[in-house]
Amino acid sequence: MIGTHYVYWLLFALMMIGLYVVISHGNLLKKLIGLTLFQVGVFLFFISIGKVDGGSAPIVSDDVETYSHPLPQVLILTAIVVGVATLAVGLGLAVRIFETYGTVEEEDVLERDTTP
Amino acid sequence: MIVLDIASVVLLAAGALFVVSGGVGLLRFPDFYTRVHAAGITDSAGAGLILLGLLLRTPSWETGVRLLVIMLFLALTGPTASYVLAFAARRDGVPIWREGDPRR
Amino acid sequence: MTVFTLINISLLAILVATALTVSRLRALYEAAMLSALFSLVTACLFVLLDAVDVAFTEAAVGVGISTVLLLGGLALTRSREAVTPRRRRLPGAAVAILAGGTLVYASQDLPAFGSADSPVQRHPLTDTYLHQSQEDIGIPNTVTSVLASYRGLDTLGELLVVFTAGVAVLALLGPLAHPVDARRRDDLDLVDYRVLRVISAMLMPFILLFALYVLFHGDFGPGGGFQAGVIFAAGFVLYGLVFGLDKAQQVVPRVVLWALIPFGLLLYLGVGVVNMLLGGSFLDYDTLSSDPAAGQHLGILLVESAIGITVAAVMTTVFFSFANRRATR
Amino acid sequence: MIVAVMAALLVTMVLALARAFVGPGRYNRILAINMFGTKTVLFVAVAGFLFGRPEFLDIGILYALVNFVAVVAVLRLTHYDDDLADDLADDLADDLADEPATDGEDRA
Repeated sequence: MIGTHYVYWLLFALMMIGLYVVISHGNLLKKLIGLTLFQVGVFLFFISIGKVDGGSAPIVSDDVETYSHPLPQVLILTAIVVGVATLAVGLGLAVRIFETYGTVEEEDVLERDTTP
Repeated sequence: MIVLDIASVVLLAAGALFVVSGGVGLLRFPDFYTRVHAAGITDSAGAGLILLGLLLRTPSWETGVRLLVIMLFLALTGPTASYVLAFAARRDGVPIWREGDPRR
Repeated sequence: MTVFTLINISLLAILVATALTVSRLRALYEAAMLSALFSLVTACLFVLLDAVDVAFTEAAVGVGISTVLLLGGLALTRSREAVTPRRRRLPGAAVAILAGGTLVYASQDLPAFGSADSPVQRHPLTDTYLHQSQEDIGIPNTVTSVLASYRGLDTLGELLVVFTAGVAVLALLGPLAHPVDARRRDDLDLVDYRVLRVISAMLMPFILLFALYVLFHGDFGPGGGFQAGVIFAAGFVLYGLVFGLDKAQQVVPRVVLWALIPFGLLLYLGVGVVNMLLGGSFLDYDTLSSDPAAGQHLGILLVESAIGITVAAVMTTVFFSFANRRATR
Repeated sequence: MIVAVMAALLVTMVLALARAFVGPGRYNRILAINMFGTKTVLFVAVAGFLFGRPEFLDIGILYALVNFVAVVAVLRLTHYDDDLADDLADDLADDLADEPATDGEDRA
């Protein structure tokens, strides 16, 4: 079990570190960094499922027999670019929140909203 | 062919030695400026020797060209980055270590 | 223990250690720098796991773009995080442990890592993508053929998301978002660094040439529209960082960039519509030429170029929006 | 031989990583990250030869380039940090206010 599943477990640990940062930390920018960590864990998980022992990159060549699966790679390739695009939107929102409230700490923002 | 193999092994070994010693230096040297020197060694000498060693083993000329391009890029960007970093650190007043100071 | 396993474990350990450190650092500039290191390690792992195209994208995006954006965002806000109070740690830790435990429990049903007879590998599509594609489309890089041809509609959707994100950032931070304050800050142009300027000026043509090479070589090796677009953007970012925003915006005026954002998307849609007009179905490139394989080549080239244009324009616009915000605030 | 080079690279990566974690300060970290970046270039090159498909060296070219962009970005964008003094004062206030409430283990 350990010999065959260690990759998945380490990647789950990575995802959970990201999830913890997203939930526990109050700073909006730190949350975005945590989201990136989580995201990378998911990306690596997808790619590791497509990997074959002794396989090679799915670029066809005469002297290669086994290839890893190309489909997860396609999905993740586009997801990475979409990920950075959403990161940019998140950062834009954080910057606007800072300009309006003078802080990017979640609790301070909430406090400002609830006290008239 | 055997000459090429031996030359390649020698170059790779020398490169690996430079890389590791630079890494140790990065960790052990007392201040930022000396560490720039250690990191510079791995970027220029270490990387250059390893890439040269690999160049002697290339199966095709296309791979060789790519290795040469990587060497060119590293030779341009590595020293520039070291220089700019040291320059900026000096301007920001990162202190210089002298004999007898504590490590930082 | 094979060599592969050892390298894999070391890289994964480095990755988890970096993630832990990033999560504990309260100085956010440092955290952002370490996240650049994080994505370098990720890219290495992608190479190791045979995903060369993904490694290409991750390196360009993770190090070249998202680090720059994070640093730019931090420069506009606070770069120091408040201490996380204890009462907030518990819920996060509880959720993380519960979710992690569930995942580990569920992972017992996963096929062994690297096994060749897992459902993923045995699915009939695998054969289609790896072998049939050589006759259908005839390009060696199966990732490109799946991305641009077999799953062209999916990729169109992804491009639409990138487009929307670009528009959203423009709406949030662009010049229309709020009236520009006339007081300009002194732009710190790295002017003192002559070596840096000379070297960057020397590198610029190579970067753009390399981006074009990546775009057109995507059929045969790692590369394609997404990667090329991001490399173009990284080139412009470097130019803007070294020579100042004003100069960068003289080279690529904002209006041109704004026009290019929808242009790529429309080109992609246009290829699909032309296919329909020629009697095929949407994004069926066979119709573009009398020889289906040649049609596929042409279609993939057009679509990849369209992706490259939109991605490059969006990424550059986003960077300029953040940087301009700083200059005018 | 190539395996030995790979081992040397991994060891160096760990050493650079330690420096990036310890710091102190931005410059030490960015130096370590820059060095880590060149090691990844070499990693890609060596891994290509190790696993028998050295034709994917394009990635190495990209790493060399992007690494440079990251260094320039850090220098340029953190120079902007003219409220560094402000930050430090703030940090001190944080420490004073929160020290009793936290166990201090989250300050890496």
